[in-house]
Amino acid sequence: MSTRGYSSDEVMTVTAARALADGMACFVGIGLPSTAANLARRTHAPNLWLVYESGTLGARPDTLPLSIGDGVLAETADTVVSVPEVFNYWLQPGRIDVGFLGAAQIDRFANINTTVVGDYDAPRVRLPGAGGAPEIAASCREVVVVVRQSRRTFVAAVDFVTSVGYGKGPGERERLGLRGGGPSRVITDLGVLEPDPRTCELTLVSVHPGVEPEEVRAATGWELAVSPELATTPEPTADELAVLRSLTGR
Amino acid sequence: MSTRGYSSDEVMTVTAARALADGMACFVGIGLPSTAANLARRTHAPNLWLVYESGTLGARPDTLPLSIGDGVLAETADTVVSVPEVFNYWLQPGRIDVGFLGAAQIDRFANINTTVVGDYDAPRVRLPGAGGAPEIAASCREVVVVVRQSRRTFVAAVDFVTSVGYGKGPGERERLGLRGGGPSRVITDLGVLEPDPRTCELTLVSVHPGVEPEEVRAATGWELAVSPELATTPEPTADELAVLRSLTGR
Amino acid sequence: MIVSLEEGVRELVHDGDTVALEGFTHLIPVAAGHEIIRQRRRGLTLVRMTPDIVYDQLIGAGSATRLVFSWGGNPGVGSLHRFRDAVQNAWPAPLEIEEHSHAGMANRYVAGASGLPFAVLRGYTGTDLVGRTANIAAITCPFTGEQLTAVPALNPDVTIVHAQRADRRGNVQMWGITGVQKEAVLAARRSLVTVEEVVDELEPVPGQVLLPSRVVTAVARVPGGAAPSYAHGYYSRDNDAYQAWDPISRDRAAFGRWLEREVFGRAAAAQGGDAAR
Amino acid sequence: MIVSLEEGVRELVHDGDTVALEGFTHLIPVAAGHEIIRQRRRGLTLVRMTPDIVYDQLIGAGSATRLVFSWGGNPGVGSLHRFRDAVQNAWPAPLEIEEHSHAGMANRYVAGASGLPFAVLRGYTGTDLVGRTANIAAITCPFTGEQLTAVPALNPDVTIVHAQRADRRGNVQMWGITGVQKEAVLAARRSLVTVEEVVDELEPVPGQVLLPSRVVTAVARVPGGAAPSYAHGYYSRDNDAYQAWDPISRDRAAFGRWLEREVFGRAAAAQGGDAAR
Repeated sequence: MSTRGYSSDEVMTVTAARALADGMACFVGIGLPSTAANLARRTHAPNLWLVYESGTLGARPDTLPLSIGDGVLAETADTVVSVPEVFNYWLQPGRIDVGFLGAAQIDRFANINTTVVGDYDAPRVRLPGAGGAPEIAASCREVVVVVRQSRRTFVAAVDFVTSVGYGKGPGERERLGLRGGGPSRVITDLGVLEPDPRTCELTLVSVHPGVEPEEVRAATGWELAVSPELATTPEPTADELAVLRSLTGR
Repeated sequence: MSTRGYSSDEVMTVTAARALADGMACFVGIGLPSTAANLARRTHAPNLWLVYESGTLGARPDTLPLSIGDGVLAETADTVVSVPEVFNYWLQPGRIDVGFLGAAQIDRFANINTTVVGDYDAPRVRLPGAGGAPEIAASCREVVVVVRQSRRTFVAAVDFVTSVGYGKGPGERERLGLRGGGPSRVITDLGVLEPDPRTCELTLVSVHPGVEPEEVRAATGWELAVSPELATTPEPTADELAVLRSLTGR
Repeated sequence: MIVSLEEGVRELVHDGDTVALEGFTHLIPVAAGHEIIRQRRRGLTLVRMTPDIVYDQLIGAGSATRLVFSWGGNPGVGSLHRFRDAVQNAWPAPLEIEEHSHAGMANRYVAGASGLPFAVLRGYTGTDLVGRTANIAAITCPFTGEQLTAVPALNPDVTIVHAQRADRRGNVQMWGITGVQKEAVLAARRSLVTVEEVVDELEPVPGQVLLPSRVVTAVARVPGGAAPSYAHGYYSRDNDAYQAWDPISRDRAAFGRWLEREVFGRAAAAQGGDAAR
Repeated sequence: MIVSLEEGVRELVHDGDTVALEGFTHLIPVAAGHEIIRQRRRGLTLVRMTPDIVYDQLIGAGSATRLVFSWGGNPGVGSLHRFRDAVQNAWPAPLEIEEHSHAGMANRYVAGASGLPFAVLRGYTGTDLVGRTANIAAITCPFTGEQLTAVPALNPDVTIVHAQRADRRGNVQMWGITGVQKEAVLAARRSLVTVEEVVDELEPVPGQVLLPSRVVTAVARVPGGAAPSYAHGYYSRDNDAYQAWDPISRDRAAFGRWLEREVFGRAAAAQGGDAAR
């Protein structure tokens, strides 16, 4: 908790929640994305339609689920469908507005690695793997990545492309035939990055209150571009912080 | 109703019912097949597992359904699944022991036509079409055809192959990659025909009580082979007739 | 979201559209079919696995120029004579047909619902259905080399189904035999659902299919809108009406009189409810 | 049909088998996994979309030589350290892995359940998963020319799932989040279902999946058999147990002590019920 009255994780989560407009269909991973999505639903987006890969459509959990398959998701959902159905009938045809993803590594073109650090056949760190992420990244109208920023995580090129952002740059999503729009922003504990419309390279567009652009550049494993219109992230409101803390039990 | 105390349709239906062993999974079309299957379930095969293409698995109708989608089927079933599921998860993988089919035309190799009489593009009679029959004929372990016998129906070659029996003869099902065994018998109001194990040609193996082989040959549009061990169909029992009549309301 | 039947058909069904009115014996959207006739839509491609008497009526009324189907009959009775007359005699207009098996049609809807261009099945092999349409093709398994059959996705411009209930937000609930309706709605660009009731809360029912409101374009309250088919938990199938259809269907003049009396002679609201009720 | 857990595993799971213990956070067949360890099965190919702590335990115990999966972690906690140790250090034995996305694995089960050799999806394109296994291939739509992805069917030798209830004939009923269990059972050559209760009649429940007895090889009554995961309507997830697994999993010696105490130190019957209860 900084002297500002909120932590860097809190401003990250609040900023991620604000990325969700009311009425959107949102494919939610567990952890930071789930917290942000549920915060949005409790504040400005009461009709946010949450889809979890366990098959719960329209879940309205009253407590924060601890896994993507919590009972509270099934109990509060409009309906529960099978796992094949959530992927085939809901994600694949492009019915989801926004996918929320995390990352172990992310590179300058917003490609995501959650598979291995190091060589695939002799990994330094074996990570959990793909899960739903490759098709979330491919099929949602847009993707929002929520991840803490450091040189370990923000690397020039990921060791393994688990989920495609903009591949090697402009035009690659189209060449691959990916139908979703790709990552629209990356929200970290330091600021917000967006792909440059021309180069697709992640560019710092906003720093959180009290964060210097140099801090963000230092936490990035490539020469991070900074937007000429660099903004400062609006502070979390008291209401947002209160709801967030009631959710996380802090 | 003959002087024998039962009609030719009744002996046909009773004989068809006897083709079903207890515990079998049976894919049932409406009409004669459904009557026969439900008769079997009420007599010697109480654990016959009836599957209707409407998605009712394990239906135990207390009255004879009038269509393949009657409410009584849903109410008495073990479970009701979607139409894609009944075809993809139940029929296609070969989980059904016996398929019961009718026919508008059937030929010497037990190919079935329910599509058109005459030329496809200028039909003399436009029939309902394929429905579930092509895949029932392809995928069930065996197929039993129940159809009234006449020269109009029993033709040397069908005008349109809606459902494959033995195609043009021995080895054709294997060449086509069909996994089910094909028609094991054709039960009519005159007798029972079975494919010759060598030639695959339908052969008269049994005549119903009081029916002469010549009558059957006269009702067949090709030179019908007659088994050297031609049998006479066992008569319907009083119990079978009583149950059948209670089902059909006669 | 909640509209009258007249408004729903007017807004969502256009001349020349590909329209699926689905239902597998149960929950057939008959009132909606009659409203399409009443609004004199033309040039429709009608799609359905099991076209029955309401499709016979649409074809006889001249609404359709094309039919995509797998089994066209009067269930438990016999043939569809308006369908026959169109195919055999081009009356009242030529009817182009594309026919499949049930397994093929069901998988075409599944592909449509899944955002895929085609589906794979074991089907059609050796039948004369192959070659009758460009919409059946061979496909080879890239792992085993085995040859199977591919059919293209079906994506109707509009799918119409009937259901037991909807809530005021447009979530739809059906149960009993639910056929291929979920896939047909998910595959469509637009959807219209007629329902027996609009309720505040959809109490869960065993065996239910729930269509979330975001895949439902409009809901119209039409009590009895599936008759003479049935709505599980509401009313039974009117088997006599299916029997009675046979002589009407066999005769062009009798059909014409039926059409004037039962369809054009009635307002949409008289055949079921509307939003105001 | 109704057997003890010990008997079910003995009869249905053999050395070298391909075994899927499925469950998506909910209804994970943990007791059955422990019984496999207790019976010292070897050379298994373990299959599961979401291998979690019971797979970590099976791997650490040396039951598996191969893992086919899409996400291997301790949900809500972090990584699986026995799995990591096997992949990174070949301890206690080398573990060959084949990894997919969830969408790919789900469709592999669907193909397996459908009697098809492969499934088609929009997936994997552009990722480094392509090329890591021969089990991802390109396929071209015969109608549109579009290129998509094919994955081969999964047909385990045996699938094991946990469910709320079975009746005495072996029909199985589960509800809540039912994941990919239906497909995993239908795809398998044999199946073993552990249940909370065996009842005379299965009262229908909204959202239920019913597995007809003819696709269920054996049922074992194992109350609590999904713990520390949960059984909707019976008991909740023991989140503390998932947290507690992390330090045990990180340390080979701690894991060894856990294994002796919690698995080998108990009889099958002590971990759940048996047929006699």
